[in-house]
Amino acid sequence: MIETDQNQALRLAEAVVFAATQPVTPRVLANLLPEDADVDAVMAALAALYAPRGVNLVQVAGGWLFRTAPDIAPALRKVVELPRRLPRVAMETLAIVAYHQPVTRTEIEEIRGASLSQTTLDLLLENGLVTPKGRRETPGRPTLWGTTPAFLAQFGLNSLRDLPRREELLIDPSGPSTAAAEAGAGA
Amino acid sequence: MIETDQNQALRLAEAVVFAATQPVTPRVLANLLPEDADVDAVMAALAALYAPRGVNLVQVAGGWLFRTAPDIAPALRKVVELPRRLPRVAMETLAIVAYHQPVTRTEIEEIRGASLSQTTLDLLLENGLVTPKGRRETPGRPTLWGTTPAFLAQFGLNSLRDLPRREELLIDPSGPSTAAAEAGAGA
Amino acid sequence: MAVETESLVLQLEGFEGPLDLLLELARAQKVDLAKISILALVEQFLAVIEGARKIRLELAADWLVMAAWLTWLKSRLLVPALGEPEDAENAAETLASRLRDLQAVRAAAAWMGQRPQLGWDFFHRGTPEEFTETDRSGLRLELSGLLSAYLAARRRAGAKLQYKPRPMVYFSVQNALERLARLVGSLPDWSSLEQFLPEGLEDGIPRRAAISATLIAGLEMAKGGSLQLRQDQIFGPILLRNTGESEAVDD
Repeated sequence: MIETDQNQALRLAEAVVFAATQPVTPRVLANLLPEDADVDAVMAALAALYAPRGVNLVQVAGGWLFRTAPDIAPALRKVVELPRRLPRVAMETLAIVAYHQPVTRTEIEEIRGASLSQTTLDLLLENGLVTPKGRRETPGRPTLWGTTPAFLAQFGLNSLRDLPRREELLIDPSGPSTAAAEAGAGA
Repeated sequence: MIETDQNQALRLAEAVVFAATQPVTPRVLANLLPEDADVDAVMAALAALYAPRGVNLVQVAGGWLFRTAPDIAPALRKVVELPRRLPRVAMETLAIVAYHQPVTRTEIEEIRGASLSQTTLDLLLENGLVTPKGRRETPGRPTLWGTTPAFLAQFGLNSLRDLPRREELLIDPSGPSTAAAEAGAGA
Repeated sequence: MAVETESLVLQLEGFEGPLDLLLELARAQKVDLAKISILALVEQFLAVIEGARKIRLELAADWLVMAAWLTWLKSRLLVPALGEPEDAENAAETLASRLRDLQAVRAAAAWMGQRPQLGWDFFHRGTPEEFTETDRSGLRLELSGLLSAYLAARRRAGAKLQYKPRPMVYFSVQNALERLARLVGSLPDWSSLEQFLPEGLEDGIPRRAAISATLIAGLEMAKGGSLQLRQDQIFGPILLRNTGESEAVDD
């Protein structure tokens, strides 16, 4: 009979710790278990019962909770790759570098018709997509930028020649984009 | 040695089902367990191991899940926050969706012979028990409704096939007063 | 009697609609809905509605529509000769079938209500553990995105060019006139036109524009008599000199 009572106390304690959204305090357990039950003894017995199992009973933050056995946790770990996309500004900058390399920062700004923030350049550098390619021998000796082998790999290109030619992309011959393309080409 | 392998498979399975928020499918278990492990045998052994305990292993919504033993519920209700039970209208609407899915709102109203209130629909949606399942390609393209895996979990069903057949429901061995009382119990 | 009808009205409000009441009346008749008397059911329903209307006229439309339809059904059931006998049979079967459907729904709801329910009769784990990690270090890049970004950048820059045309940087005739007038006096003899071009000219269009501007300026000044031009052979160098200076020398 004592055996049965003890077992029922274990079952109750195990269920409440399982269902609780927070560590279960000794006070809650004392309210739940039969009045004559020794909370500490019940929890010690339960912890011993679960010790060899895949889930262990542990004491955390003043309460009891179940936690995956430390030796099992790595087997459950699963890494989901969620690749990021480049922000629009970075993508445009990268495209200009790809098509106009070697190109200075000022030239990139002229072609985009907007200023280039350091954040954007840093982002491309961090991801190894662009790299300095020497300096232009003009006043100020501005850094020249070009794309990297990682850039080719990222887009599945064998070489820069695999990029569609600019003329194929800018199909409107009279439009301002062509004029801009020529201005860019002259730069 | 075989003993140890079997035990380790049990520990892994137990840990992954314990940790999960959703029923763990046989496919996930097969990926996790050693290649030569018999998933069904492991889960049957695990279910047997937990059957007398305060937490049981059950098959729900096409997967495995731990849940507290039903006989412990009255004790747990004292310490665990309880959700509101579904009112009769919501229960009947849910039954119609379960049996007639995919079903339009108009069809639900026709079967019940009463209009479906926004409150009821909101309640079922909030609890994640029903969900839109596309639209019927008829004029007006009305939304079709169906039940969710959460519906199965709510009532401890492994699949929709576990619902009693319509013919079984219509055979009512008890008197009409009892039938009315049962309908009332659902409220 | 008045009390009874009062209770009927109250009862009516307790029902979810005419079908709900019909099912309740049918259940009072028999357990098996297949064996109920439709005629008796119709008469009971109409009696309830009639009683309710005596107390309150504003009955909901769906109650009245059902009452009207049942009145029609009753007349056909009582006097089949009024129309095709199948009409009444079909209508009665439709009603019985709808009642069976509703009955099945009630039974299903009751069955579900008696099932052990999550959050009441059993509980799931309160603190599930998350072992899935998200690796956001990779990049998702597509060539189409690169190309459309390039086009977008060029289009935007192009649109700006429309509003702000490139400034004219070419050497104008006016500039050439000023420069020639200033420089030609200092040169003693025939000099090549190209010597009068401004310094630091870019090759190509800027240089050609400067040559033609200087030539036009030279012709203009020759017309005014202050300058002489000559070209000894086709495509040969164009030479020019100051008229006043040369006259002085010639004299």
